Amino acid sequence: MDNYPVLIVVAPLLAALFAGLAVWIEERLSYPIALTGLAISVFSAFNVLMQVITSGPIQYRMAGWAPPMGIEYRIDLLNAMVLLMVSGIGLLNLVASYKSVKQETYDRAPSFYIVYLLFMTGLLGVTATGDLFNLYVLIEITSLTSYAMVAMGDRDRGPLASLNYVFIGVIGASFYLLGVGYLYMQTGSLNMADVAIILQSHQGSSIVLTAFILCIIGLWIKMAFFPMHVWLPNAYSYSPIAFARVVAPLMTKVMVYVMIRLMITVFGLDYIFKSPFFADAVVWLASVAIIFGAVMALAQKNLKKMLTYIIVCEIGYMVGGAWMGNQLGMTGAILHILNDALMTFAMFLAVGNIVYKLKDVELSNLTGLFGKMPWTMAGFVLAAFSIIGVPPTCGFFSKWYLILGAFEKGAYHFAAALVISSLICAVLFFRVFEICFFSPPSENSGHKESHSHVAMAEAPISMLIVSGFVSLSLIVVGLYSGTIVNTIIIPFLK
Amino acid sequence: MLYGTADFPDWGDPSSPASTHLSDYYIEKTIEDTQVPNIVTSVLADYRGFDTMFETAVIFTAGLACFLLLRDFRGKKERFYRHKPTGVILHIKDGKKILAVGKEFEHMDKDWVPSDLIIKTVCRILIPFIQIYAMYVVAHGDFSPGGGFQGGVIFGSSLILLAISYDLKTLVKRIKEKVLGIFAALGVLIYVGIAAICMPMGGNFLDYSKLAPLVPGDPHHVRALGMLGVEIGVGFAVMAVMAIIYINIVSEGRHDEGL
Amino acid sequence: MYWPIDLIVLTFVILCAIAAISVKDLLGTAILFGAYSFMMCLLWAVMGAVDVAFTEASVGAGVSTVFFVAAVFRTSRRTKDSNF
Amino acid sequence: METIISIKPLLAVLVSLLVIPALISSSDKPNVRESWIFVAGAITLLLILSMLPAVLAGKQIALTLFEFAPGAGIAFRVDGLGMLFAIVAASLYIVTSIYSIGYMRGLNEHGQTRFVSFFALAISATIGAAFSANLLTLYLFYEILSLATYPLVTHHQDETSRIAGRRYLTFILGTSIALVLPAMIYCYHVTGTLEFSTTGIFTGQLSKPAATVLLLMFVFGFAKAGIMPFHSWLPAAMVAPTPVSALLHAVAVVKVGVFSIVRVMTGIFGIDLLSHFNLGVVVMGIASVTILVASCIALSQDELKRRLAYSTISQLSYIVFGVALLSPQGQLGGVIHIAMHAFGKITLFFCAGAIYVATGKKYISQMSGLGKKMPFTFAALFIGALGVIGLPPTGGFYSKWNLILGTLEAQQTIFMIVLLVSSFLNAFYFLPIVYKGFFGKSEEEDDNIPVKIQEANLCLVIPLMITAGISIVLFFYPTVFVNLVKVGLGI
Amino acid sequence: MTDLLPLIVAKYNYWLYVILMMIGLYAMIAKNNLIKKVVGMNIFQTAIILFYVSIGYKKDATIPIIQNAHGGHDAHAAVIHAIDYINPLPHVLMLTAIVVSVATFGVAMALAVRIYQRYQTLEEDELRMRLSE
Repeated sequence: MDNYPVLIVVAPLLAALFAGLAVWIEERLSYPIALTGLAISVFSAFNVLMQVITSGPIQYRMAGWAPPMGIEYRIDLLNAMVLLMVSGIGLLNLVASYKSVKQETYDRAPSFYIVYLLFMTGLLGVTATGDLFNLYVLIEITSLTSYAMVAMGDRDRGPLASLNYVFIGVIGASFYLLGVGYLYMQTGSLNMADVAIILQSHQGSSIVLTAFILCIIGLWIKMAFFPMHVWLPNAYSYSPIAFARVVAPLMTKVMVYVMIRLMITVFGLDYIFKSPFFADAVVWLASVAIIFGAVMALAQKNLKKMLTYIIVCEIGYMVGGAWMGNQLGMTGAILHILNDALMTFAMFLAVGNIVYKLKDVELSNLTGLFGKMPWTMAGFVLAAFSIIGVPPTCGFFSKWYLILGAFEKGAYHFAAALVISSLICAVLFFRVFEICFFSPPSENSGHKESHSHVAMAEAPISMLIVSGFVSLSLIVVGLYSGTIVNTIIIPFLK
Repeated sequence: MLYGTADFPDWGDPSSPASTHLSDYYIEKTIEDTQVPNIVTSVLADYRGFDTMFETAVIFTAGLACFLLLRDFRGKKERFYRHKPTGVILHIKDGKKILAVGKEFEHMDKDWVPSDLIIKTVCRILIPFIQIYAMYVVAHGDFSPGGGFQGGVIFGSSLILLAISYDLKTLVKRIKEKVLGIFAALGVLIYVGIAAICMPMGGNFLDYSKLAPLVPGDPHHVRALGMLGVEIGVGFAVMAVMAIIYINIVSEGRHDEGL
Repeated sequence: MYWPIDLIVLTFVILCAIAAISVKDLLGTAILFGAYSFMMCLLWAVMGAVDVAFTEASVGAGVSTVFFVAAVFRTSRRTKDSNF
Repeated sequence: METIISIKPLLAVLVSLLVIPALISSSDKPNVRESWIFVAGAITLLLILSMLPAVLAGKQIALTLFEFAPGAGIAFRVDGLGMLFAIVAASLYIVTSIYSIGYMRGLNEHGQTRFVSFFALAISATIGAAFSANLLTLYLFYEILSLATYPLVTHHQDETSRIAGRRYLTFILGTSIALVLPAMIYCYHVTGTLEFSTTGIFTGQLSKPAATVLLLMFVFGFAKAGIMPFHSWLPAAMVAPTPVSALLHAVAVVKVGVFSIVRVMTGIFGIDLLSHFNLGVVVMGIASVTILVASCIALSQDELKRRLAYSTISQLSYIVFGVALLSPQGQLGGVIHIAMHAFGKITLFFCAGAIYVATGKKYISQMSGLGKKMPFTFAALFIGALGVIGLPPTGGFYSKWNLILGTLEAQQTIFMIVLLVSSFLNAFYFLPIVYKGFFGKSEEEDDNIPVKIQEANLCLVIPLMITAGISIVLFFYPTVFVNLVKVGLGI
Repeated sequence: MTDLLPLIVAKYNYWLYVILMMIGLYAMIAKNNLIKKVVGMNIFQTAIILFYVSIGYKKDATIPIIQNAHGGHDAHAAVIHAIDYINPLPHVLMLTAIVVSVATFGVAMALAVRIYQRYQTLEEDELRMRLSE
């Protein structure tokens, strides 16, 4: 069937609408509908990826209009990979979320699924589209859904965090829109490929430069790149865990994808790296972002907050890698999109399990958790290792490419920042492990016997299975990262 | 930003790149391709129909978001009733007691202003006209300014006007929350559905021209009809969502009293 | 179109914008905001963007203002903002 | 050199890993669990031994699993050095398992399943490190080993072990991320490969300062080798149960560190490059300082395990020292010390554990007269001490002898003096323990009552007898190991 | 000045959109009241819409609705010159943008109501004090 590209995006949308209708008939229907929608999406994404690998990029014309007139989906290797990743994570999270949604959102579970599906639609659409304005609309869908979700989370802090997120999100999206406006003014087109061709003859124009800066700044705000990151920690840590699990790994990563897409497909790397000054400055900023994120994470007392700062730090990795201006750095950045999404997802799955049982993830409450929830903690440990960059988890391999890229460019400060952040992450996570590994001090005053009395209290099996699956996939993806690089990233960059 | 303006083409310059590349095609080919004279509508619903579909989804999301954020099923504990013949106001603090509302008693808001007969009457007359106008805007979007979105907003406003001129309960009683919800989802579904039906018909997503076997009449008009269909969908969705947002904001999600 | 009309409307737009964010009474803001939207809609009509103008008229000057008033009704009218 | 593609190296690594689920599932049945360990240990050892003839014949056994970039991936290659190390680790694993049953049950420790599981993981990582074909694989197993031993070190889960664990990880993980990782990636950046080769991977891309910095990053980065100033995790880690100290901190963990340094010096830099830049002396200097300082500190320690720990630090540097001599004799002496020291030191640790289990005594000053109660243990202690000091009739003598010959060969007389002085120091801190044990008087001892023999249980005594025995055997028959080293280093 | 004046005259719409945007941005950053901020946000968005609409404008052109085309096919006969009609594409885009902005506005208002329910204030400094309590 030729319609797979659009099915990836439309299936969740349709599912959302059907779920919206079904709610009024039978509330319980919404969950299976959501599952079906995302499953179709994953299936299509998988088919598209296979098709792209075997026979090159796919173009899909909406309404059958030729590209610059109508909207076009142009799916190449990068898209296809990110699509599969996004839809896969969305589906897995949905599987894992059944219980926690029930627990966290009480009577609103069906609405949660609808918003969730719309969010997935937005992310998938952002990834698939080949049209600059369509991208904006889809970014807005993701944003609106995440505003709603964030506000649904923590009853006290959620709405305020959400409103701040609205402000910043609107500024980011508007900057992007403005940049697109500038581009449109210069080229008269909105199709990425078409714009790219026309831009070839406008290299020196100040409009293009402004457009570029505006788009990139808009996206940086959306991806929470330092110093535009202020909204992220609050927004993510106050949202319901079932949503945090999917927004944390995907939202920022998809925005990084968009940035890379704009850099490579629309503006062209030659244009961007013509003057090395700007790129150098960005790499420096990325280094600062990495260190800042890591240090701020170190200062947190709440596990969720801590992780959100790690996301800020990871964004620095990807932005820095993408702006390295060489193939190795870009490879690292793209690989890290995949890896970071997976490891953040694994991490939040584990945290989700903990939240499900403990309600509260202040670090001081986590004592003795290895005894209580050994399987969850196993997943947590694997994810943490991946974030630290311990081989053979996937985090190591993207870091490898990033550092190689930094060496090639001579950006030793970036390499140093990566190493230092790894060290800080190691400190960070081992502090958590330590707290979880050792029993609370009060029990400890007894004798050794007290250790063995920690009762197991694991999360529901559905959550555990997903968590275990994703955590193991960290290793598998790590081991096969050579294959991923050789079949997807290198051919894409060539 | 100001730096960028220096290189701008002059304002209103017909030969600026923005006005020559794509738009020429749209302007010159619209009639031929779609039989719709309002170029904006044709671009909106056909060439770039995919955008508009998501735009509708955005609206749907907004409605859903307001519902999620504010909807409060608990209801208020205090209630106010007014005894019509005497004008005596009853303040019931126990949430469980419910007076039969009918000839003798009527619901009353806490900050109650005696309803004004003039306003009520004017609105009662006006609302149907507004609604008819809204439908006209939706239907005539192909030929004149307007379309599903504007029509939907106008229809939604007429509902809001009803709520303001009478009181919120009147609106909620006439159009159940459930109906609004179904309308919102159904509206988007009409759009996506029409678009999706094109796929099994052998076309790409949104390719209305493939719908020809399904629609009676002149096959040349099929694109125009497709657009009309999706505009109606948009109208439904927008109308319902506007009402949902208003009701939820004004009553803090309790659907009992408002402006 | 005449550029003077354009210019006058533009001036009004900016005045309304500044006024909307600087008055102390939020209901006043609501009204000024409606006026701003309406001016904007005029401006677009002048520029020939009839569809956009129509939309802005129904949305910005209509529904948005109603939402605004509804929200103010449920919160408070007061602001502590000084003029600038 | 002929290369055989075989899955055996992978299997040897995986066996211990795969047995972990079995261990966990049989956590309620200690006997079943323990038998699983022996099965795994035996299979591992058999697999390794089955590769021995081929390796001795000068062949290499290789297997590439994943290659994520040219020259960097997960690949195994068994050569002489790796074989030597793997045999030592695998054989001692079995012995230690017997010992740990006795020890853990004797003390009724908690969390035994966790303990044995991570133990198996650690062994798997050790063997993986031994069989690594490139620096990346080595680094991978090095890290796994660091992480797997953390729960072992902090096994008691009390405040002391928390602090010890923190220090352990800070040093080991910190240095490996901060120093080894960048150095390794830089090597790859320069050469495009990380494959070990006997001639080194650099072909003139490095200047002397760069080479020096890189080498130092590696030498200090592999902090498991305990080169000062990154040594202090080792004494701290002695809070762990004794089997852990014995196998891991006398054999597996620390030897992986040293082994990594040896690999980097011989396989990445290559002897030629090192001697060309005259870098051997730099490393030797660092190693000598560690040897002497650690020996002196050991003298002042009263807790037996801590004394052993400092002794280990000093002995590890012998190995680095030997390889840094860059002369065949010195390298032979250094590398063979991996094996010789392992058997000697593990015996000593076993003894320390046995004494603790039997009498609850940790401090040397409390041990006078204990030799009469525990004659077997103290006899083994004596043999182990001889081995570490390097006196006949133990294998230790063989390595020391070769080291001294090496210094002569390389005409580094000063460093020969270092070796001799340190041997004296070794003797000073070990022999008094034995002497006091046999001839000293304990406070509660009464001359009139004949001393009853109060050995620890059999599970503890047998292993230490075995290792002591092997120590002696190695003096007479070191041929296998010597050949392995010769094959491995191509000398 | 002689160069600048025509420049300003030719492009004043673009300059004004920048001014409006700055007003919006200023309100979003500096205002203390959350509802004011929302207003600022809306001004910010409309400024961008103004920008787009300005791009589409053509001098001496008419609204993008094709005249005398009610018959359908016979419109083929009439030749349509692109120069006679204002560029429709920005209008389309801005319709979508307006919809997005009203959606965001609605959600923001709902959030404001929620915040007020919880904290009884919409002033940022008071909220901050409440949070730090």
